[in-house]
Amino acid sequence: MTKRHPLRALLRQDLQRAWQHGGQSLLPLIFLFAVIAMIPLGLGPGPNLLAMIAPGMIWVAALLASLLALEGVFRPDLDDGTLEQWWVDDQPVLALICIRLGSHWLISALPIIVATPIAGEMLYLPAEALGLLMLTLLIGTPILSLIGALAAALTIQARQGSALLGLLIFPLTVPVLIFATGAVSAHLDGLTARPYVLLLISLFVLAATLVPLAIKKALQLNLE
Amino acid sequence: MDSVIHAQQISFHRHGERVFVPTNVALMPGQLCLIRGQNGSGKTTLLRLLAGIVHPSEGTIARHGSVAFIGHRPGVKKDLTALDVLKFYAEFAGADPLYGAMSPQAALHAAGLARQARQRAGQLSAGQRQRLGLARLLVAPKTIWLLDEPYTSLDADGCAWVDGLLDQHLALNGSVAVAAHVYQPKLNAPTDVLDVQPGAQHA
Amino acid sequence: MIPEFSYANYVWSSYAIAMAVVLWQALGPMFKHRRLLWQLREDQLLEADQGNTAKSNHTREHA
Amino acid sequence: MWKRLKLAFHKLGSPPIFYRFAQTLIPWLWSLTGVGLAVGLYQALYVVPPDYQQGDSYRILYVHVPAAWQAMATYLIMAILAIIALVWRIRTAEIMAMVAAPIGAGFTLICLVTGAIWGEPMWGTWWAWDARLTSMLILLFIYLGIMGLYAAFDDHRQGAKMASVLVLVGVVNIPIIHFSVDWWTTLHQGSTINLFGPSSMDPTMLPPLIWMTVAVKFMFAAMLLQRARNELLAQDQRKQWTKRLIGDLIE
Repeated sequence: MTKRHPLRALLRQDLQRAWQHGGQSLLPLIFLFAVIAMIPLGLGPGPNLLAMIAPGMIWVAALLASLLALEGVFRPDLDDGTLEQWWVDDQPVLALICIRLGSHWLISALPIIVATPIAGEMLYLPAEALGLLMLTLLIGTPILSLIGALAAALTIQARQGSALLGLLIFPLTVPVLIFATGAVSAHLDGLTARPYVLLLISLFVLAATLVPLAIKKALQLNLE
Repeated sequence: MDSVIHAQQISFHRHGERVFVPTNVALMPGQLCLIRGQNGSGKTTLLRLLAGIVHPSEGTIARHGSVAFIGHRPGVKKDLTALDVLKFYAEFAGADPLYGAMSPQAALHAAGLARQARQRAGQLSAGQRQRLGLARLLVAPKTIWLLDEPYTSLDADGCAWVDGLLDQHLALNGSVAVAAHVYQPKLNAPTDVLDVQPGAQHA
Repeated sequence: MIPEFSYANYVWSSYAIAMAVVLWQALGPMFKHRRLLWQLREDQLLEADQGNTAKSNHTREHA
Repeated sequence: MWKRLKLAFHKLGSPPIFYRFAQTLIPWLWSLTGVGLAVGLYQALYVVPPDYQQGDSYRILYVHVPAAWQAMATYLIMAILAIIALVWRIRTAEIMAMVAAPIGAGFTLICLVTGAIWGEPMWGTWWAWDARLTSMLILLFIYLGIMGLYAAFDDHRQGAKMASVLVLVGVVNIPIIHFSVDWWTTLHQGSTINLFGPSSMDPTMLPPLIWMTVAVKFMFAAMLLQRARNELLAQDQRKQWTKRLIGDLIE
């Protein structure tokens, strides 16, 4: 084995470790359902009210759940000395960061998207909104992963980093939340959701081009 | 022969102050450079500069050849088995075609960890983890080895094993820079000594 | 002297709050600056003092 | 020209020179602020007549609007300083970027509170999810995040660099947030009464606004230099130049 495949190696390792951790990797999903279950308990089980707020609530729960897995994105790698290896011998750092973000999304966000029908059922989400809600999650959660990973990279060495994470992330994710839930409610009102989805896609493109650069800079500052 | 690493008057500034006095490094093929200095004199920073992990605040570095860097923290994921750690590095870093790469199993054997192959790295002792980190040099060999305190937590056997590794690599015209402050490597090859001076205040 | 505004309470309270925030933002750093200088001066005097006593101890030992 | 500018830049980057520069400039800036505020407040409270629709409550605009402008301008200035700090690693720029955040947060707070007070007689409620108020609230959170991140590092310079990266991410994000919140309010409220818009401002109402805005700019500059001077002094307690400075003060 002489040729190197750093991207493949990292992806394989990330997935392998997630698999080994088993239940721990599913914590965000469990947390999501815990939040979903709290909502009727707080607001009463009336189907009309729940159906009305279901899309927004599922999105807010997904946002909160995405916070949980962030501790593990870069910090363990910095602590055990594997992160600095990314910078040795002309490794493609930016691509490695993208791989890490991708595997993080696969592990923490994809299960949530897959489980949305169940969450929707628990909140009486109208059936015609489900597909669109899942689509917005599919486009929107990668943006959450990007912003979240940046905040994680910035707070690796900070005191009480995890408490800061929320404060850093929430203001930046406002547009995602607005466009995603806007799409669903426009659809339920009988309007077209197209502009919202397109805006969400352009947000994703913007975030995907700029945020990895910022993450690289932040990680580099951590290594100094 | 040309040097594989040629650094001219490099230094690194932290908080506006030099970590160490600007230093020249010329590492030749088949040569070992022993980097000495007190605690906090900047040995680690110098090695990280040579590896390209941080960029020099002043001076220039030219590298000709593939680089392996083993830092303070050996770069071993505690939740992977010893075998998986080496498999990962074989694929992640790849091997320089100039040198023969060992299989992960063979490297574990050479490092004296054959029986620990299926153990999680977190369950290994500090010395065993250090050996595992160094075994990366066998599965993903590179021309230039930059080793930060490789003898840390190793017993006499382990130190001798590292000396052997270094000798073998130097004999193949590889180059090594080692930061060590207690144990001095006992080698056949010529050893060059570089003393790192802690930086003076930068006005 | 004070004009009789309609909505006077709203107008005056918003001006007052704005003024309070501004004063807090202006005076806080001013006091902090004084405190810093004072503290640094004290540190320095203390240091100089220590140097002197150390020296005098030294001479005493020799004597 | 460029070279001279660069030289001046680097000179200002040296802490003792910057400290002395700030020292001499601060009283002047405060005096100018005082003049501007005196004229502006006099005009705003005594000269301009009441509005035929809103009565006197529109006078809140003369603090609300300059504060809102300064809240946004501060972010822009902070972003420019953050770029200078990250690219050229000039320390005084780093410090000024960081101390700009609490000042910006202060103006944002003024804007929010006066907006809420204005809303009470107009909307009949203290808080409305109006687009501008909502964006300002988010801006306040961004400011707090930057301050929090900076404060969470024992190593001030490391903290400043991390927070500078965050500042730059925010600079891309803030227009998007603004736009999205705008969209959101039009979606959920139909058409709101446009209270804060400069829609139909009588020209006689303009001069106090200009005076107040200019006064606030000087105020900001004074506050910025004040805080930067403190931060520099606090960080450099053990450095030669502070010792010399204190030595001069003792004599």
